[in-house]
Amino acid sequence: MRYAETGYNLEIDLTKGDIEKVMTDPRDMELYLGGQGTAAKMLWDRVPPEVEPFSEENLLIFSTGLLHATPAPSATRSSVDTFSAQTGLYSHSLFGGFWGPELKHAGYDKIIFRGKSPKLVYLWIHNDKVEIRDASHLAGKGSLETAELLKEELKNPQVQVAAIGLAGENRVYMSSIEHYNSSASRGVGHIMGDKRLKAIAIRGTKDVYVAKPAELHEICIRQYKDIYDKGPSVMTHSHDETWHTDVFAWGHARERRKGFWNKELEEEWKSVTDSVFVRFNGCFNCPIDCHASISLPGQRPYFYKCYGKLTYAMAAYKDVKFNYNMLAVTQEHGLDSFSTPQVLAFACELYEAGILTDKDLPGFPKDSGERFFYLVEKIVRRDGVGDALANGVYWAARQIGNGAEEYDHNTTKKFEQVPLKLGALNYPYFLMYATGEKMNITQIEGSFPQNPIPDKEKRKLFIEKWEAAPERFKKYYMEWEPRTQPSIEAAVNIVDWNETMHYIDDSVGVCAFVSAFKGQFNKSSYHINNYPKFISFATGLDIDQDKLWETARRNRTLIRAINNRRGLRRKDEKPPEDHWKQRIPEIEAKLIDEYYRFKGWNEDGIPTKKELDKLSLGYVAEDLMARGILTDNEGASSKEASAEKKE
Amino acid sequence: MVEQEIKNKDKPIKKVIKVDVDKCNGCRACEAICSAFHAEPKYSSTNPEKSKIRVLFDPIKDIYIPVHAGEYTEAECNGKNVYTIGGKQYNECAFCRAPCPSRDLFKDPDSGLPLKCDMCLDEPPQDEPLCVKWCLSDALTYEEVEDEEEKGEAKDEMETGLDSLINKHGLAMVMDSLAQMQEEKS
Amino acid sequence: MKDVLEKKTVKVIKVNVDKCIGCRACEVACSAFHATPQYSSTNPARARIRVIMDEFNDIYVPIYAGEYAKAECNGKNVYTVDGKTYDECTFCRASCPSRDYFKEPDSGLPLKCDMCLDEPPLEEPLCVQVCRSDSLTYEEMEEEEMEEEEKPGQLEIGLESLVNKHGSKRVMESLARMKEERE
Amino acid sequence: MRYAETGYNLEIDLSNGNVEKIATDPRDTELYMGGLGTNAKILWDRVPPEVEPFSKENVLIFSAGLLCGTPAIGCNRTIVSSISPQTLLMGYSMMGGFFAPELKFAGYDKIIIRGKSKKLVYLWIHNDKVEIRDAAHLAGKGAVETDALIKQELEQPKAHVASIGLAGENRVHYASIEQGRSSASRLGLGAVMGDKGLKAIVVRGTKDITVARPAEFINLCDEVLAYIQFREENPIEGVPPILAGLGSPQEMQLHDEKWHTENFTWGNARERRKEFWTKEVEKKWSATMDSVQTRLLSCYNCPMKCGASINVPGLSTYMMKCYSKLTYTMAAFSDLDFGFKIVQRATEYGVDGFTTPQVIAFAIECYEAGILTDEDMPGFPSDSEGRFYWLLDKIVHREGVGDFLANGTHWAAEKIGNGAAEYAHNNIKKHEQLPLKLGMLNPLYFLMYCTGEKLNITQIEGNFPQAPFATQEEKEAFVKDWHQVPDEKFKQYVLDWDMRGERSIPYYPTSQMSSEIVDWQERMHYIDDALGMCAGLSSFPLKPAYHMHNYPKFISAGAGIDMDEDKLTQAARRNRTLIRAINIRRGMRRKDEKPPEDHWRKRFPELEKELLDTYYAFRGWNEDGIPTKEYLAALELDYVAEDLTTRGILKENGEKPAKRR
Repeated sequence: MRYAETGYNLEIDLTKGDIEKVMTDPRDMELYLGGQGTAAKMLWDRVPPEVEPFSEENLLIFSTGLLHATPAPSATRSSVDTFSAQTGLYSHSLFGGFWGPELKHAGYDKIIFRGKSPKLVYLWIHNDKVEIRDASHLAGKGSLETAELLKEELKNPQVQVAAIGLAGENRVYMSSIEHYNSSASRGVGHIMGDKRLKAIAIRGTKDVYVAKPAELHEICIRQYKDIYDKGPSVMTHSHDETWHTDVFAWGHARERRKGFWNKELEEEWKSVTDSVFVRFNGCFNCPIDCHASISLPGQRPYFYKCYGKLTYAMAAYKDVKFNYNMLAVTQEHGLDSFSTPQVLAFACELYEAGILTDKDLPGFPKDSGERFFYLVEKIVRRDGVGDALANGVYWAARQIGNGAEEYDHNTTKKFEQVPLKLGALNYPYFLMYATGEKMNITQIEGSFPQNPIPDKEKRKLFIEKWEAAPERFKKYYMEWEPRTQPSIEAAVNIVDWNETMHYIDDSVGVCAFVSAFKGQFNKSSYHINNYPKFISFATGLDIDQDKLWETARRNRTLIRAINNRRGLRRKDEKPPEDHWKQRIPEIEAKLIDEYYRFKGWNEDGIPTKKELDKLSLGYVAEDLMARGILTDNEGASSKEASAEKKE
Repeated sequence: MVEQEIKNKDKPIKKVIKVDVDKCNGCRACEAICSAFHAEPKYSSTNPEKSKIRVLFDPIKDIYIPVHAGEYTEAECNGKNVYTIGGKQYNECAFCRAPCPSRDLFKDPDSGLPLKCDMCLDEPPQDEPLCVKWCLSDALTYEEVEDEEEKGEAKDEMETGLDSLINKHGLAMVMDSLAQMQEEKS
Repeated sequence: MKDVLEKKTVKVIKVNVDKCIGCRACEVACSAFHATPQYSSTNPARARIRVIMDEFNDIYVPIYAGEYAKAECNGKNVYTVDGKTYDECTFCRASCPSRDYFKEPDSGLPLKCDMCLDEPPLEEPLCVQVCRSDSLTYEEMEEEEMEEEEKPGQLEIGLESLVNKHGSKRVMESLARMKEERE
Repeated sequence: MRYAETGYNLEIDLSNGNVEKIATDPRDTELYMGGLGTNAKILWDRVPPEVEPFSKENVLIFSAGLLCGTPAIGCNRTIVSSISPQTLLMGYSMMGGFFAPELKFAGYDKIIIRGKSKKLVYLWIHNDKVEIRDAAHLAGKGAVETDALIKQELEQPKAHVASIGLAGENRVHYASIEQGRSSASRLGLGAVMGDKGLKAIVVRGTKDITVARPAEFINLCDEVLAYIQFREENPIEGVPPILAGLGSPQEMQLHDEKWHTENFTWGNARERRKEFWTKEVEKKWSATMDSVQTRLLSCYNCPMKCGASINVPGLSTYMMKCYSKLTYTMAAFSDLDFGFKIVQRATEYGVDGFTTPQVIAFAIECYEAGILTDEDMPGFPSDSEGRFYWLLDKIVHREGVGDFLANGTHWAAEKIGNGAAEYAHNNIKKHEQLPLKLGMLNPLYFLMYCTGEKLNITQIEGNFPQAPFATQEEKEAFVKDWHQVPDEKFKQYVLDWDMRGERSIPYYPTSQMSSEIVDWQERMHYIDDALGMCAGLSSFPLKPAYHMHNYPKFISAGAGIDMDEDKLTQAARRNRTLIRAINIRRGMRRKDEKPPEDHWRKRFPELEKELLDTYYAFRGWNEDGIPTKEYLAALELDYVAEDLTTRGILKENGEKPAKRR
């Protein structure tokens, strides 16, 4: 009897049209839990570094989290894992909604795609009945439109659909996989498009079992209340945008506009929001409503994610109304609302600089807003210069050339970062930007506060209520004075904790917004102290805090190894040059050294054999050594290996 | 590629009465004509209480809902239906079409037998139910929907009636008193 | 005509569709509560409350299972309220042949909401407990009990009217048939 | 077996709490049909002229029409009849809604109320179960409020309630009887109900109403249904929108009020504002309309949507009748928003929407003329709207000057004296008329105003055009599909009727033609009122769904009486004459038959005399307006002739009227 997980994966070969239901090894759950963890294992085992992202051998894996479809609230995040054509590295994105739990009730933990379909298809899963069905009639259709059409075509309003839009079909690097009010936005949609897979539609009516029913129920009921009381994402609910408009940079991650926000604006933007707002909605079995249905006059309604509210507006120096209009278009096309606005702003900068001309952009409008709409249509069709821009800032800059590289100033490992430009170097953030495997800071940061509370008494109160934090972090926090940096040792621990929570969330499928991301506000309902209960009651695993922490470390290290195998080295681990005004090279170097040491990696950022064995990743060590990436005297890194690595 | 694999249940084109409560003007012509059509002999008498469609209305709350009778249910369900939609609270089991013990709707005032809408397909069948025909404000419209379902035995009025009697009084009693009635007659 | 027996206070689940955020926690909790052993499994398809959802038309209607109906009624329920059209028998609580709601996925047996009064009885149905947006509330309301128990003559009157309308022959026949069915 | 009607009346004596169910005489149905007709017979038989309106002996009758409760579309009127405290003549007023059909389904054609209850009561009719119940807890409650409270207390959401508000309880002479979306407003029948200590009547019925020849009857209904649809899709051309269709749904649907605001007078029936309706006003009023109107409403079994439920923020919801939309607005020289607000209060109080605004406007004029002073009206506000609310409250409470005003302009002027009579300038037979002031005398309207027993023009006029068409084409277009005319000659009248020249008003239509036209228009109303049909589908519109040709069929197939057009005409004239006789017996004479002096600027005394003479002659009345013995005999009203003769009102030879006061 398997608890929490179904014990089956669905293996789909799109080239041959093969469909297999494969039983999984229970031991993997103990080692990697599920979700991202077990997906990483699979990518390691089955996708050697030679495999190009756009090739039949690349895998696209949709994983439910370990706690999906158990009564544990807010376990909704499915994880999509593959190799990205943009970074050439491991790529990982998450989406909530209803899709993951539905997959589990259909009887599967994962869907693993390999190969490429000769023509556009979609996958229809109804419990044991699985079909690959023609999708030529859906070509070019919007992502939400597709969902609606499929529900009708399949005569089943309860079907849950994840689909790509035109952007995905055309392998745009910023393309997303959209599902209802959530999307896997960061660097996976283009692979789904490359496999000619338009959508996955699921209906499941099977039971999912848990090991310790009564105990689990008891803590879940309390958890519902706790999550509700700690409240939803303020980004959807609050009308005060001071923080975003002041702190984040406008345009192409260029300018900060302190004091931009005022009461009049708040009134004005609020009335705009009220005019298009339909209702708040939430994800499966989650009591908070971080999302909203938006309905623009004369257009199909769409559902926005907490974060997408201002990214286009700020990139285009426009207002919230523009943002709503932009989202209506980009969500149907299936575009990431973090990187897309930056690519658009980047293109506008190139035009201003004369690097892109009217020849490249015939009939390019004057107004920045109209320019965005213009560019989006070019990009999703890979039309003209849109073809270059569709590959993201890093590659576009190089394809366009003649000085465009200068304007690629906000990417890390070829990937667009959130538009932040700050003053003093921040130790933990430096490490997170430099070393994060997830590329996206919001998926790395979160448990430890970004700033200390100035008043010591208040800080004391804060840590007294801080049930999420292991003791040492309370100490670090108490010692941390405003306008100072935590000690290097503290910084390393902080990063480790932040990461650890995300790696747990992503393997059990819990939303970071009730866990890893909320710790800094003292509002995480799931944390290292109660997670073991939820996991062991649900799965029957005998797991405690230390074992859980170690599991997270295992997953994190495995993913690091996957990237090392694809050439990632220390030299790649740097935040955007201008992220902080003042940089301190020697401290930065020290931070990296300490962090690697703490992680059990060598100075080039490659896990040592010792560490790998300790984490029962011996097979990884063997492979890395066989490939000469690790040497027997595992201290030093393999010069050849890093030399090999060329752009 | 694999279309033929779609589960293919019989798909009768079914006609349904669509109800637009926003358009209802509360005139109850539907009740009048329904009771007349189902009278014996046809149209010989009118009595909204015998109508198989009823307008639930509460003018002060601006609630006007034409509901056509559905299948008889033996037991009352747990609790009444109370919905709040668009700020208005709908009581009285609004929207529920079942004649059931917990409401006096859709029961023949004389015999107490449950009433059920037959879409006026009773002889002579009408091209559209009369309540729809008489509803000039278009609160009721008769439209086709493609219907996918395994057929359930659609029961005729008499069986529903007998059924309800049996459930209320028990099979034995029904058989006895029927026998008795026969004797009295002969 | 209604005959009031006496007032009884019933507890009902009130549904506010304006407040529903569509999270379906009610389905999860319900299916877990009614699993055997209790809470040992979840499966919305087994839940006795379902959120009928059509996000594109902003339809979010939690509806809990009522009495089983043997036959499908004539035509589905389609209501338009405040400009929104509620389809697929949205407000019907019956488990019936013409829809797949409120049936055990494997046995196909009808499901009916028991307000969680099943052992051990809860003071408030679980769906209401987990519904933090107050779309579901559990409230007392007074309801006059219909007189359902034997009223003198009611049976005869009922039969009489059937016989008059359909002739005693038909009534006898189908009565006989129903007898068999029941045995 | 009785068809269409139930054959039973409910007799209630409120003095001794006696309740009887009385079988009626089928013969009366053949003679008077029902509704107003049989009401008149009962009043003639039981209420001698000596009886004061506010006395035990006065009878208050709620009657369903003959065809109410059958599938006949739009047949839902309750005809309320009694002796009016305002005119001291027979008062009959009607209401639509659901009351009459429900009463039929409960098993009764009429409720006849006599006597007075010592304390406030209400009547609860549930099929055979009839109770007189205490209403002490409802004293002073609003009419709509009362409706809701009673349904709640009886747990009868499907019951229908006719109730009075404070105005009725305080016997205000123009108090109405309210019933959801409609009311019996005219001539103070609410006051009579209040005088009898009856707060409300509640009905719930679940019995059958049977028709004689079902198949035939339903076909007639289908024809009417089809015609209504046709009319809606093809409005009559060349006439104002309000006259182009059926019923008066335009009132609530259309936002264009040009016709009312510019043709009717403002204030106390004084001023016409020709240029009033501008784009700005239309915009403002439309906005008001949309903001308060939640839904258009119909009465039982009628598609016409003449009412609407109105929800003014902060006030409780009420249902408005077509006509009361503008009366307060215009009397107060205010705007629509004010109208909607004050009507909410007026409806709860239960007062007539035609008379009340005029009484208030009258009082304001008297105040401005110094006839009423601050002593009479301490704390009288300065703004017109404030004054309306102030006076409305005073009137229904009968406080101070309100006590006079509560009796209507005629009696109030008499009480107030010192020239106030000048300002009560818009009455006929002591009853406030519509606020219309026109130029050239119109012979048709002259006759209707003078001789109509209903005292309310909208219940007399109808099927014949109000004015000639401009061109021959328009005339021909109009008469082309005019199948409703009882006689082809009426088409010729329209064709020959010109805007100016010798075939124009006042001399055309000739007095003979005018008499015929008025007879036709009245006839339709008397039939409607007997059958319970809403005038909106029959006697009021130019091209109605019901008319002289299909009515006989409806009655035959419905009630099983074999009826033809002649017999129907006879029956209508019988009822009309019987009511005239009742009023004659109460002292009404030719001298009373005159329109307001200032109704037309141009008057023609000889012509007017000729018109009256001709009309009386046409009717078979003597020159003092009293039906002759012969004529009464011809209408099988010999018993009336006898009584009038014994009272010396008719001489043996029947001709010369008795000249005595």
